Amino acid sequence: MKRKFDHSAPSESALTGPRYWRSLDELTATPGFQQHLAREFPEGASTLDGVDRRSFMKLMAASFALGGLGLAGCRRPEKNILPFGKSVEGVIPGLPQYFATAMPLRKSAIPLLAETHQGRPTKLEGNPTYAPHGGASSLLAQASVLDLYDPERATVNTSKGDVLSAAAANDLLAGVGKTYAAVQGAGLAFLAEQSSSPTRARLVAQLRAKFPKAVWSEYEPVSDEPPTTAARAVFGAVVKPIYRFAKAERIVSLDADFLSAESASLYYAREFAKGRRVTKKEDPMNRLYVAESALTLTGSMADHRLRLASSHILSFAAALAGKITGDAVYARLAEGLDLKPEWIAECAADLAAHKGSSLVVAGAHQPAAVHAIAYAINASLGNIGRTVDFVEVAADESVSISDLAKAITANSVKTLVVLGGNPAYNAPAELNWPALQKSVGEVIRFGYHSDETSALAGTHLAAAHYLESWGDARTADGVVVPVQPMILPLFGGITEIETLARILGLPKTDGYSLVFDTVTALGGGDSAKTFRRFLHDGLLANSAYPIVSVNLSGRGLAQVLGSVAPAVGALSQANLEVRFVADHTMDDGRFANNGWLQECPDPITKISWDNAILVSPRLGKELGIEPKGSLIQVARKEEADFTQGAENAHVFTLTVGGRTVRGPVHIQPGLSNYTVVVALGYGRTKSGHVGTGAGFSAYGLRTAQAPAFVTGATLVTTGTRMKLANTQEHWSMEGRDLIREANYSEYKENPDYVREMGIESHAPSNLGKVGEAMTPAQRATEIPRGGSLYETPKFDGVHQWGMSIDLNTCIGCNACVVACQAENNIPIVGKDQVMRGREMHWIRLDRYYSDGKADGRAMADLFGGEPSGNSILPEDPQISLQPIACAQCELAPCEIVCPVNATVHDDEGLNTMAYNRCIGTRYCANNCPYKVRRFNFFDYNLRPLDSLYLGQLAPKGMPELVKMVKNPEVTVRMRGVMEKCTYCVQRIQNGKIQHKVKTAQAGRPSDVVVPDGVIKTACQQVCPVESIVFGNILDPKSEVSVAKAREQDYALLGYLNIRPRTTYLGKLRNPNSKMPDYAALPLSRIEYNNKNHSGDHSSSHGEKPEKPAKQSGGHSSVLPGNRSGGLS
Amino acid sequence: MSKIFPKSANSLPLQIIIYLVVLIGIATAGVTYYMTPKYTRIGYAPVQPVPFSHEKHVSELGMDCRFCHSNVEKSGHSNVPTSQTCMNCHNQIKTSSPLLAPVRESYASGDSVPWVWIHKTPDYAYFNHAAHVNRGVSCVECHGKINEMEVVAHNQSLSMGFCLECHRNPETRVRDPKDVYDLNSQTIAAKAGVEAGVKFVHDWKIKPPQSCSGCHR
Amino acid sequence: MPPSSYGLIATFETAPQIYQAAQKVRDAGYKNWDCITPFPVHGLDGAMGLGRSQVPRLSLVGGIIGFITGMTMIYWTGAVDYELIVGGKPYFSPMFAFPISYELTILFTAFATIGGMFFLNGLPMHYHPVLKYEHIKRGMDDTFFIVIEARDPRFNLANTKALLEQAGGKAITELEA
Amino acid sequence: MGAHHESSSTAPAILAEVNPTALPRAILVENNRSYSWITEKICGIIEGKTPTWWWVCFALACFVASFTVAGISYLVATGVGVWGHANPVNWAWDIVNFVFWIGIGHAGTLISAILCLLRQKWRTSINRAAEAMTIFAVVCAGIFPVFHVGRVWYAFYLFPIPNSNAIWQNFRSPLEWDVFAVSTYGTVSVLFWYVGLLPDLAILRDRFEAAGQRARSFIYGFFAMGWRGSNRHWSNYEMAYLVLAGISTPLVLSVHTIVSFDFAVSLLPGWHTTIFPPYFVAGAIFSGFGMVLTLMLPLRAVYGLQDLITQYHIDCMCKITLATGTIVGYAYGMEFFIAWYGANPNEGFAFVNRAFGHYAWAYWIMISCNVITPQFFWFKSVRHNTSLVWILSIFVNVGMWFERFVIIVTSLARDFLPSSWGYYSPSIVEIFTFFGTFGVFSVLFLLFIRFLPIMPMAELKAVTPQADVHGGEKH
Repeated sequence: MKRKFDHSAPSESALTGPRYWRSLDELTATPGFQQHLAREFPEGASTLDGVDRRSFMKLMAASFALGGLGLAGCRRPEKNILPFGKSVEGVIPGLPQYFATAMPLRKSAIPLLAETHQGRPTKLEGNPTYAPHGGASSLLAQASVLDLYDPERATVNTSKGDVLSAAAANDLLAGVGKTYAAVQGAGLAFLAEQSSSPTRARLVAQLRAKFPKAVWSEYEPVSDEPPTTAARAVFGAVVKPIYRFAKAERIVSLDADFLSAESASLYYAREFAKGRRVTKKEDPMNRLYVAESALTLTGSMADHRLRLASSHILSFAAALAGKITGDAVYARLAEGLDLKPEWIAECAADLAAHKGSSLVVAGAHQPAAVHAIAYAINASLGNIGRTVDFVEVAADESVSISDLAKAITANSVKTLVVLGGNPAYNAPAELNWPALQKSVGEVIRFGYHSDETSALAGTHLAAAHYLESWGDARTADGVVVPVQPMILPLFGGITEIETLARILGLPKTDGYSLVFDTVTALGGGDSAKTFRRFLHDGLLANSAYPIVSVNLSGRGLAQVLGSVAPAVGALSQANLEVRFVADHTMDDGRFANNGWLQECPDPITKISWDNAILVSPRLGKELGIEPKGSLIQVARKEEADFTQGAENAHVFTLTVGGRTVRGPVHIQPGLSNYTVVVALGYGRTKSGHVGTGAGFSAYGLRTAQAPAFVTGATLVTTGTRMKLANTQEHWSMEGRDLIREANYSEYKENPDYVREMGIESHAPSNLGKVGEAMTPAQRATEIPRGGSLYETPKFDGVHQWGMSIDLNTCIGCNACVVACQAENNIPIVGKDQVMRGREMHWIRLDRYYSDGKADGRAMADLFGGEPSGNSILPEDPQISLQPIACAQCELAPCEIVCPVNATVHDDEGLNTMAYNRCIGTRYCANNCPYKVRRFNFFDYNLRPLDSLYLGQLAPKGMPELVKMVKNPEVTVRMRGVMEKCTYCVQRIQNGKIQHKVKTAQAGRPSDVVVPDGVIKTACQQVCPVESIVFGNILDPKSEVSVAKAREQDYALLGYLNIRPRTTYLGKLRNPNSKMPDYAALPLSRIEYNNKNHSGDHSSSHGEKPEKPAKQSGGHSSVLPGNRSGGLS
Repeated sequence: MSKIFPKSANSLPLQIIIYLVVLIGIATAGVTYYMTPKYTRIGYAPVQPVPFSHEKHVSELGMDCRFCHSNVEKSGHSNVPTSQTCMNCHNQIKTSSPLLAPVRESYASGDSVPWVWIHKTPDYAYFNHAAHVNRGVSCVECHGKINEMEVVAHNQSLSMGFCLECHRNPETRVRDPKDVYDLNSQTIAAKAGVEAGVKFVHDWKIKPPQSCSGCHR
Repeated sequence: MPPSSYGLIATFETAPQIYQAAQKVRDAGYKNWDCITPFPVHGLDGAMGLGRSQVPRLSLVGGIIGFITGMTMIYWTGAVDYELIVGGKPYFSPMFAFPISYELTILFTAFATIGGMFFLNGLPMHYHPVLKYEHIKRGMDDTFFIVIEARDPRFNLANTKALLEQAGGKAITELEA
Repeated sequence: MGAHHESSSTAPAILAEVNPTALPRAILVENNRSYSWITEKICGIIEGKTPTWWWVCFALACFVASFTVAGISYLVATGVGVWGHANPVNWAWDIVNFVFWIGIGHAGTLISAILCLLRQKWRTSINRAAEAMTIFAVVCAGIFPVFHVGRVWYAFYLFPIPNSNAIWQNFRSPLEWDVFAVSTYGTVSVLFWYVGLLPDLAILRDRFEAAGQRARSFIYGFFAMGWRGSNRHWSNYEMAYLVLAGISTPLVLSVHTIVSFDFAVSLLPGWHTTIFPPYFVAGAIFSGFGMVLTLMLPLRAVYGLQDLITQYHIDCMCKITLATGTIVGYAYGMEFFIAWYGANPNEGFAFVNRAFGHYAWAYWIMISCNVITPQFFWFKSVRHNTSLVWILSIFVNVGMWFERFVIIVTSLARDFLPSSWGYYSPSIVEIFTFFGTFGVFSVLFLLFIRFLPIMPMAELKAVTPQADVHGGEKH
């Protein structure tokens, strides 16, 4: 299936592109297209579908008519097949092509393979040639393809409101170049985003040469890489660290969210998982200490988590360093740090015991001093060269936006060229950028959207999407990767490098030749060959940043430490710390108009379409917004008031340094008590229908001095409420056996602890004696009867599909959610519908907190006595994450109840779903214990989301542009049908067919079994930590069979005897028994025991930590083979 | 008394029943005729922009299906040839035939020739040509004797029932792989008896899907 | 007596009267005769010498057909025509086929019963000589009649009339066919 | 002939041999009324000129019914989303109302069928109206399952019609069982009702003819099928009626059993319960009699039918309500016991949550209406206070609606995975739609009492003393 194409001859498709896309340019001019922008959709403007319409997309509404007949009334609706006039090289209608490209973001890029259907990129995958990512990709990369087809992207160049032709735009740029060449660029200023593109670097260098007096400044609202200043100070070299988590057995994170917020997170997460994964009890397992103020994904994986204000991290780091190095230089900074000394002592001891195999990581947003200390600790632990390498990077010679601002105020800027970014929205508050920008005579803005900044700019140049562009970039570790166009610019946009080249007045200004020159220069050798290879592999060999050996200069360190003061001011309700974080989905706001990302819930808060002011439960109580429980708390109290299922948040104003923003408050367990966390990237005012007005902008509080956190803030209620679209109403597992956890120590003694949990552990096996004796493969085909009344028909397929999800490595990054959305044409439904609980995601991540307090004594609340734990909100919970999609149950409860056979099993164990047969009784969804079935309550694909309730009166049809992102291999579902995950059945079918075709043509027709790993589900393919494994369980050597054979394998709700094909691998925690916050059992496990066994029993857990397994109900008498729910 | 109901009234109920029966019969027939592919599709032979004769090209000139439908073996879609494909020959022969004007224009301008789409399955049904032609299912099974058609006509209902019938007993339908594109060839069963067909199905591990996932996604 | 005569009709005021009258007519050995009553007079069947109704037999047949229909339909669709694995349940099982077969049993029984009743009663028959009798209206209301048809072998205008009078019948009239 | 005296004269002769326990003879038609009085009284309603109040009520009912029409039209045009449904509560008012109305219907069949078999003569005065109620209730019930589906235009997929897709229904699905059960129930109820109407239609035919209203005479006459009160017909007729009564009884039990299977067959905690069939049937009878009282008492007052619907009737109905209500109460308790005894934490939670969770209010409304209300019927004084009985009957209806709500919604809202827990509240659309069904019901019922005999005259006459062929001297 996966084939990497050499890009067809650049001269042809790079410069002219496939002929038939011209039609799109014409389309943009048609009134029809203008209507799109006015959210009116003309009926199937067929100018677009170059190839036959069916391969274009499968819009199910087209089958609206009765039982497979054409439109009612007319017997034979006439449709046309439109083949190309001229054959297009390499394009086979019906077969996707794969091209290597990359998604640049700030100082790094993610190498990708783009899947294109007749020239339409529809899905992006990680490029497996780039080993560090191993074919994985990220949430943002998955969603970025949607931006390409954003109907509200900038489609024309404008100058003072009127349209500017491409030619005119070029003249304009050339003109700028000519004018300023004369004066050496005096009065010319550039404000650009950070970039890793070698070509841009080259052009900027030329720019400096040609316009020595011009100002080149770069600005990024959020930093995802450690400041080089720290390294320069302590090592005297311009280097940045690359961490080798796989080699680290003990990891300390100093407010660092290295699993999701750093430029190399994809690589880090993957490496971290390697050290985390435990497949047999001999395997080692890394231990993660985290000290952080917000609750990040990294924090949720922590074995020991210290809730500490970001401003106190410096002192903490100093204290830790002091303990480890015994150096007195840190003492001054560590003063007044208020926490259990054992915490630091034991943590330090643990690190010291792992010299060379430990690692201390500081968050990119922390000041240089913290990084310096971290480097020092790593140095003294002998980690440098082992668990952390330092690579040489180019020095950053750009000036800061603040300096640019000074220049502007000094009136020394006549022409300002804003390349990308969105300063009017996200520049530091004290600069008052909009006014500044207006004060500049000529502002040329080059941007993808016509946004806040464009509104204030005289000229706007429409940028091309990276999938339309020729370009290059570097990965976090410096490997040069190509950015290839998959499609001719839909709206004739140009790229950043082209813009610069035109200002420079270079002879060749087209992206292709610019990149060609750069790369061939870098790569050397026969330029044509080098470049072909570069495009084919999707990377340039041996182009990574060189690893340099560094040695710590004590003097430099002392200087850095001396330059900072201990900042351990006591925080309180009156003196809050505000922590600004890049939003998990919006990043710094650049993805605000991306519906997939807006609807994708935050992995921790589970809020979509909004950001919120996150406060700790304690602060919440002090602010008087503790949600009221019910008289008798039969389940844990929710962390927010839910009125009719939607979170009803209190709106507060957050004030710091005289600046104020207004936003809803959400109580977030696990925060440092007096740190409030606000996510950036929301509150866009000019973004488009999706992004505008979602959430509030926190940039209003942010200054250049304190971009990441600031103290001295206060929260004041406005007395008003607002509804938030929170996709998970209840946060507690209620002591149920959903996520089965154990400590590493327990696991080593008792690897199959998962079988001693759950109702099935009390009962005789569902499989019966016979079934227990069978091999997994036999179980999958025979379907042992067990105690059932019925004999199940055999599953006689040559494959039996199954999936295994390792809860121990899942970091909850949500990449699978959006990957699934992109692959399966899953619609977004909008905030209003999400609030009603109608989100359509086929795979979701359940996030649970546990504090060991859930108990069955609900009545205690009523009849006095000590109140039950149910009425308490946890301040310092453990987090458990669980991805849930349709588990393809062998004895599927949903199938039994469907009256029309719309969902039945196939012989390969798939729980299929025939949309065209479904009449929408929703009975299946009721009977699904996992609640993974999704119902199309409205025509989400056909009607604008803001007029769903208008019924037939609402405008009908999807913008052609949005249709283009749909996967032609998957039906687009209409109103009134149920949908759900089918293990990407389209990939399975195409995989099988491709294999059969191959073998038949190779004369081995009887070889019909697809080799393991050829077929990957979308969620599996994207997963950075490889926790999702899918394959054929008939093959005992397949990855999935191996995973399922592990002791920690269990079926969720296995006692129901529904025999899910997706099973989970139990979660492990690796706490240090010497630490003050050590718990002998995972807290969720304690809750499980409290709920399921007598009180005295549960209390005994604390006392006998050494053999906790036996405590969980003494079910030593379970059948040896008793797999929960049987299938493994 | 009882003027309302004359003697004749006694036969009234019987008549009503007869009328009803007839009415229902007509309704059923109507639905079957107007709503089932068996009648809506079969025999559909629209006028094409270019009167292309498969009869001439295949039977007389002996061209292979794959000459024009070049991707049928590789792709799920059997591609309709581009104008370029036509011109490969027709820039030598019949270069000035008025009938071919649309093709020449298309080749010149690059715009498509609007061929009328005949063999149409619903959008939610995913038929894959490669999977069939590579595994012993001949074109003729679904398209009929195209090679003898002056004007292409819809030959089979292509309804789900039609697909299932073959998927349920492939042994009677499979052909020797080298006969697949020979529309006059016989099925293995017809040549050497059903046992041979059964053997072929067994050797090739042919197991046509009968559950939803086979065709619906 | 004009050939067009259908028979004689006699009026009775109360239930007991017709009860006894019926017994007399029965004993006189008439076959083609009938009682017209506003409601089912209890015991009159016996008095008329009617046997047990045949309706239940038809009902039984209907019921059996219904049950078989249900079972065979479910068996054929699920286990013969199109075998689909649904929730791991067998292609056919009398267990899950039972509810529907049961309902069909009842449905078909009802059809057979009512159909049978109409059939045995020779209904619908909107036109009938008896209905032309000007006082028949009261027969639906509060009066009782005995009709003896002319085609009865024992029918003899004089004797029959006498019999009816003697049985207590009033307003004995001749009905034209 | 002793047995004959004891046995009901509506019951055919053959039952005479089976000598049932003698019941205390109550006077079923007071003041020794004559046959023609009965005829006049009942036909009078139809022949008389339409009273103004009828027009008022009819207009009102039509207005209310329009809410359902509007609600349904909007639903079909827009999508199920206009209702309050969402994951995890995919069924709510739609199915609640369906079960509610079906349950109401059951009393009708029960009165006419079971009481007929048990020879409860007191049924005669109310069975016609009760059967009508059944049919109209089934109509209202049918609206919901049909229109709650996402693509109602494909609802014909539910019926085994040969099709070019060669695919059939899933006969394992309780919903498919419902399709057959409910349609059978509707059909049989209509037939049963119609058979009962035959003789009365004949009466009307003749009376209208006599009154010279040929048109109406023709219509009634057409449906009377030429009935002429022949005793040979009566004998088949009664046998058929008896058979129908005989099959209607298991039918009514099976229908609600199958309705309860919709839940019992699933695996949801709170649904997955073997006690459902008997408990649902009892509940149905309970609610049904509640509705009969709610309808008959006003009717009785308006038309002055005190002589036909006697205190004895009301007494009997109250007692049945009491009995079934207590059974239902027992079922509630037993559910909790089994949940505890089964030691399945999820089951246990489901029930504790019902009583004390987010929907506790609904649960306690249910308990007070269904368990406490009927207990008043222990007291004769209450049973004899018509207006009080009427009020209590309303409470019963409310309570039974809430029972279905509690079972369906609370179980769905809090099931296996806390992550998917939610809270359902209805949208205005479904509230209106449900409200409207009362209008639909009233429209039909008003038409019925206007144009059809609300009581079976023949049967009434048969239970009068003078109907006894031996002069009724036994009384």
